[in-house]
Amino acid sequence: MTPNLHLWLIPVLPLIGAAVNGLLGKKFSRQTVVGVALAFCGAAFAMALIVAAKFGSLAAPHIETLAPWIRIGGFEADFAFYLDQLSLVMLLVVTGVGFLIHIYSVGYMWEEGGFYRFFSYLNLFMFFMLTLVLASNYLLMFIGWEGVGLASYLLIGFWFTKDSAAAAGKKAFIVNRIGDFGFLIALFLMIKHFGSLNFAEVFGQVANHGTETGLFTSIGLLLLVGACGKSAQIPLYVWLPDAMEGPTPVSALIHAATMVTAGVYMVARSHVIFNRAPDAMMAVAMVGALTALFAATIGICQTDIKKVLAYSTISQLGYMFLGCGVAAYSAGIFHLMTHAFFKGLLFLAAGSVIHAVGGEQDMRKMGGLREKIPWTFWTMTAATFAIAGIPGFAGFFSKDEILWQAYSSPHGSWVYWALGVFTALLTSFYMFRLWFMTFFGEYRGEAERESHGHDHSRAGAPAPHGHGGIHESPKVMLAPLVILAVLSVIGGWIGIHHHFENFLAPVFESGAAGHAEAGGPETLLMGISIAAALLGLYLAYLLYWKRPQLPQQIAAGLGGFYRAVLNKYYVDELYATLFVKPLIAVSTRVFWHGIDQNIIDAAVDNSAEGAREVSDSVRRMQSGNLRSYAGWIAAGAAVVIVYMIWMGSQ
Amino acid sequence: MLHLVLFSVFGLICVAGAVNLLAQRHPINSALSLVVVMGALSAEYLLLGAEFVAAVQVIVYAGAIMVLFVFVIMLLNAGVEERTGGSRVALLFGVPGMLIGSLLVAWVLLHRSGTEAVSIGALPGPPRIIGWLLFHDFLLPFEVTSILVLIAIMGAVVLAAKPPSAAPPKREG
Amino acid sequence: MVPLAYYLLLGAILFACGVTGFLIKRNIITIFMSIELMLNGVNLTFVAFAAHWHALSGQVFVFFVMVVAAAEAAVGLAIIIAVYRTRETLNVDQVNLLKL
Amino acid sequence: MSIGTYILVSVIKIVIALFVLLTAVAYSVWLERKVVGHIQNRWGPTRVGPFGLLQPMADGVKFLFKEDLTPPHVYKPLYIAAPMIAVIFALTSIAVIPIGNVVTIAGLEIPLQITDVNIGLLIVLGITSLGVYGVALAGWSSNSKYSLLGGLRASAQMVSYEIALGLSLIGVLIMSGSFSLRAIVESQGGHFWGFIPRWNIFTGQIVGFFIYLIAAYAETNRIPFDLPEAETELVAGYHTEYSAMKFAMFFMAEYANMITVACLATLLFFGGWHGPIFGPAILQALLPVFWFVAKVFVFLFIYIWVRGTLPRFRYDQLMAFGWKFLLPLAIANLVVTALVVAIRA
Repeated sequence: MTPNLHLWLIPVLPLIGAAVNGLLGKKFSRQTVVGVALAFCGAAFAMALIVAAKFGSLAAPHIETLAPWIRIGGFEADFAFYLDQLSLVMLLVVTGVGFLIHIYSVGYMWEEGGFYRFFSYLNLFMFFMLTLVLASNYLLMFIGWEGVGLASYLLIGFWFTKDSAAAAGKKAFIVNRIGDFGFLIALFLMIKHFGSLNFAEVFGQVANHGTETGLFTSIGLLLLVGACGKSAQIPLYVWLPDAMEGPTPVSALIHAATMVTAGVYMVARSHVIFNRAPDAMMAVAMVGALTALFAATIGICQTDIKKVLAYSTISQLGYMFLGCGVAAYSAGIFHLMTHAFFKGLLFLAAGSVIHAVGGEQDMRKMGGLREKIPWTFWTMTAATFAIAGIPGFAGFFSKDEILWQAYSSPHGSWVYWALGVFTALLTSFYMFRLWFMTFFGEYRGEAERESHGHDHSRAGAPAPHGHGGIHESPKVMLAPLVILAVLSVIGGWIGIHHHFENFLAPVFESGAAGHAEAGGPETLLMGISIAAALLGLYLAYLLYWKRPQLPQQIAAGLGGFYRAVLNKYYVDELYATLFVKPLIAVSTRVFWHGIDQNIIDAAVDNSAEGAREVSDSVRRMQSGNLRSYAGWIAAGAAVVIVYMIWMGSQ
Repeated sequence: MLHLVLFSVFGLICVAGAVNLLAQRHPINSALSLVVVMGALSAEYLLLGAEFVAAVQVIVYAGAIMVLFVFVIMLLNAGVEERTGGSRVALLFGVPGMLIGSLLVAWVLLHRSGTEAVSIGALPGPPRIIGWLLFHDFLLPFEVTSILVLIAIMGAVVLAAKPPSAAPPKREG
Repeated sequence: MVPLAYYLLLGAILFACGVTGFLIKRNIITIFMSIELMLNGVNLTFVAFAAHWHALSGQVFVFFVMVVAAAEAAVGLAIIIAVYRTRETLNVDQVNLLKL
Repeated sequence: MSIGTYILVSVIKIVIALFVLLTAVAYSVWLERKVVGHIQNRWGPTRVGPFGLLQPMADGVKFLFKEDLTPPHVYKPLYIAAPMIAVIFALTSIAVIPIGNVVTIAGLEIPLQITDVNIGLLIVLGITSLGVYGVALAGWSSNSKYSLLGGLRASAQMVSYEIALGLSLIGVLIMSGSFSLRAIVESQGGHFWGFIPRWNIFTGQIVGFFIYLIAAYAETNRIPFDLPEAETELVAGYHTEYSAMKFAMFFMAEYANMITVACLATLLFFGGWHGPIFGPAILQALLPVFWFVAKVFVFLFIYIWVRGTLPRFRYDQLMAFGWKFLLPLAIANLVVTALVVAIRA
């Protein structure tokens, strides 16, 4: 008899918070809203910690069924929760980082309208994300998957009066739908071939199947499509940079730390299938590697601090996919975790910077902030070092693990490794570029604004503060920064001696021991990646500290290529030309004018018209005269009697 | 023989009353004809042995429901029926339909149903057993009917009560 | 000894008279009374069948019919009073606004 | 008993009953005038015969010979039929009322009752409920506003109080378990502890009795419920336009109804003909009848007494009292009785 951990409470607690704030929050004071939101989110975190504490004594995987959901014939999908090492890690990351970001949001959003709405959405997101993570079957996972998309849509469009925010929300939703389409078809395939969506049953059947490439490859590729949508990989990454229209804590929580990693989690969860579909796996690795490189190059030229971080996120997600693609799932998850720490921190710190300079997001108008906001500076520094892969910081361990696996894994190759290292160089470069531009040199913004709002104030929704000038953020925002900074530093240490990998080993059924003694090449490769990171640091130092006029010269020298990179390779324009415009044209001509107006509307109109014409002739029956009605009834009764007698005489 | 005579006498009274109901132009005469029909029917029930039904028929139908009709006729001071242009539908379809229907039913009753006779006082319906049936086999219908009556009472009160605003009744064209 | 069919026939005649009354009478109260006549015709068949089949349920049904008739009379007469109050007529041929 | 004897005995009983009833009606009018006279500190009739005992005869003769006026604009068929309806239904109900035990005369067992049917009580109720037609039709057919108001009042009042009346009787029915009046009386035989008679009024139906009495006063249009004929408001109510023998019929109907009500009260609540029986055989045969008549007389006296004492209700008070007080009380009485009987069973 396994103990009942009441896993269902973990997702449901934030749901209650969301419901309370969403339904009643309008009447609440801000303090009450905060109390409700933090209490339920914190309770979920506490539950997660309790579960983690008891985890050692459990037989993993631990499955708890709350209630039956769909039971049709042999097909069963229940409200059931699945706890193993993988979901435990995700659970802790989601609740922990989520809780910190909730705290941060209190300070960040305090002045905003729709305060209760924000926290209601945030809690709703937590509910769906936890459902996704804890689901014991693909269908429930899909609910969470769709739900986080919904929460993401709502939060990107939080300032829905702003056109760009509303458009970004729609874009995120629609692009995600394309991915969900692939995911859904994968689910249908599973139902058709395995008759179930429960992880245990599906994986059990897959394991017995041996290598049947066709089916598994299609399922794997379709799952990859889904993951690409959710995790912003090529070709479906375009929504993520736009999603920065949302409030910064949202960017941190949803579009950096948790939701976008759902794709990675899903691929890792489905590793049984991918392991038997080498082609699909190769696709994962290639998508990951290319996305990492591609997004990193764009990141170099961005000037919006949040956009840089957004492309950096895409790039880092590419790393995770690369890790999964070479069957180094635990490395991918490891990077997922450390990334959640340092990227969450980067966004929060960026939010703090934006907060400090009064809503400005353009790095060219910052500079020299080191002295003025020291807490933000130091935490940001920790995160930058972590993402750049400076040894000792969290990012180093996880990224290095991925690079090593990319080279050494049976599925890997030196090409992946080379791309990875080059990307690491670029990452280091653009992160330090951000660092130097923001914190060093002279302040280039307008001097001492009288009042400032947040990042949306440009859209004409100013939220004036009573105090002017560049200033440090309140403590409630700094505390999460500090905690995450500590985690960004030490979070990677659990990867030393493959502790983390060994912890996850039961899930991924892979022997971690094989890598332990391969000391020689690993050290060499590690050295190269460290060198790449340091080179990036040096280049950034050279270009943005020592000789600030140099970037313009280089840009001028590169000419067209620079413009292409600055404009994100014209991908959005390409998509607009290739897909959006034809789609709109087809929809307008065929579906709207053709089918909707000429067939559907016409059918409705004509049937209405026909009904009216028939009624015109029949309505004389309804004369309003009681006795006429009685006459009709009598005549009808006579017909019935005649019929019955006739039938009886047969 | 006696049975048949009694049946015929009361049956004729019934039919005469019913026809008189149709023939009379003043509603109060029709109402009294209906009372006569009900009284005669009560006698028919007695012939069938349903003494309790007969008594209740007199008390409820003749003694209460029809009093209500008479009361309303008096209250509204209903006069002789007007001869207005009737409904052609009622005459063209209704009456022939009714005639066809009744003739067919009569034909079927006389030719198709067996010739089993019902003896006088065939099935005594003592109140005790009827009450037992009502409160055991028909308990649910009984309770539902009681709710129906309650609703009807409230509905009647609401409908017949004068509207609170003592506005004069609207005269519509 | 009277054949069952006679009782049924009597009931049918009463019912037919009721229907006819509904069709030809103009006074709304008389029309209402025609309905009562129909109900009475039906009641007679109930009692006759009860005697024929030796099942007292038939008589029980008569009580239900009576109760429903009483409820119907109460509500119906109230409606008639309400109609009379607004239309000042009892002639159904003139109460014909509900059309088209 | 052969069919011939049966018919003969029945006819004799009917003749006797009618004669007794009509005489009783006539003399209850005399009684009323006399008693009310004394209550009002007058003598009442004294001129015709000793103590005015021949006054009813004189009244009858007068009614017979007065001109029978028929006002114009009345609806004649019903105007003529209404008093007949009233008096016929009033007199008919006596048919099922037993006035004593079964007696043996000339070897024939003869019940002192015109006919004993096992739904006797229901028949009485049915016939009295039809009696309202006489009043209502009289009011309507007279084509006079006073009459019409009287008729309207009568029909509404009688329909309303009939419910309370019926419900108050059901308590008795539950106790005795029969609709037959004879069986009901027989169920009240015997005594508690040797001296308290086992009448229904002493076995828990005292509330039912008073409900019955009040509702019955309303049913018979007697003070304090004589709204249909309230002379201060409506001249004479439904019989304003009547004169001579037709008026006399209404009078007879009213007093016959009073007697019926008194008989029913006696039968249902006061043990009918039960009372101390003693003496020789002939006395033993006659005493039950005596007790019955004595009890009925007491009730008639109370009727008159109430008339001489109480004022008249207002119409809305009458309705409110009937629906809001009497009816719930009757229902409560019914429920309690049913519970007690069910628990005892």
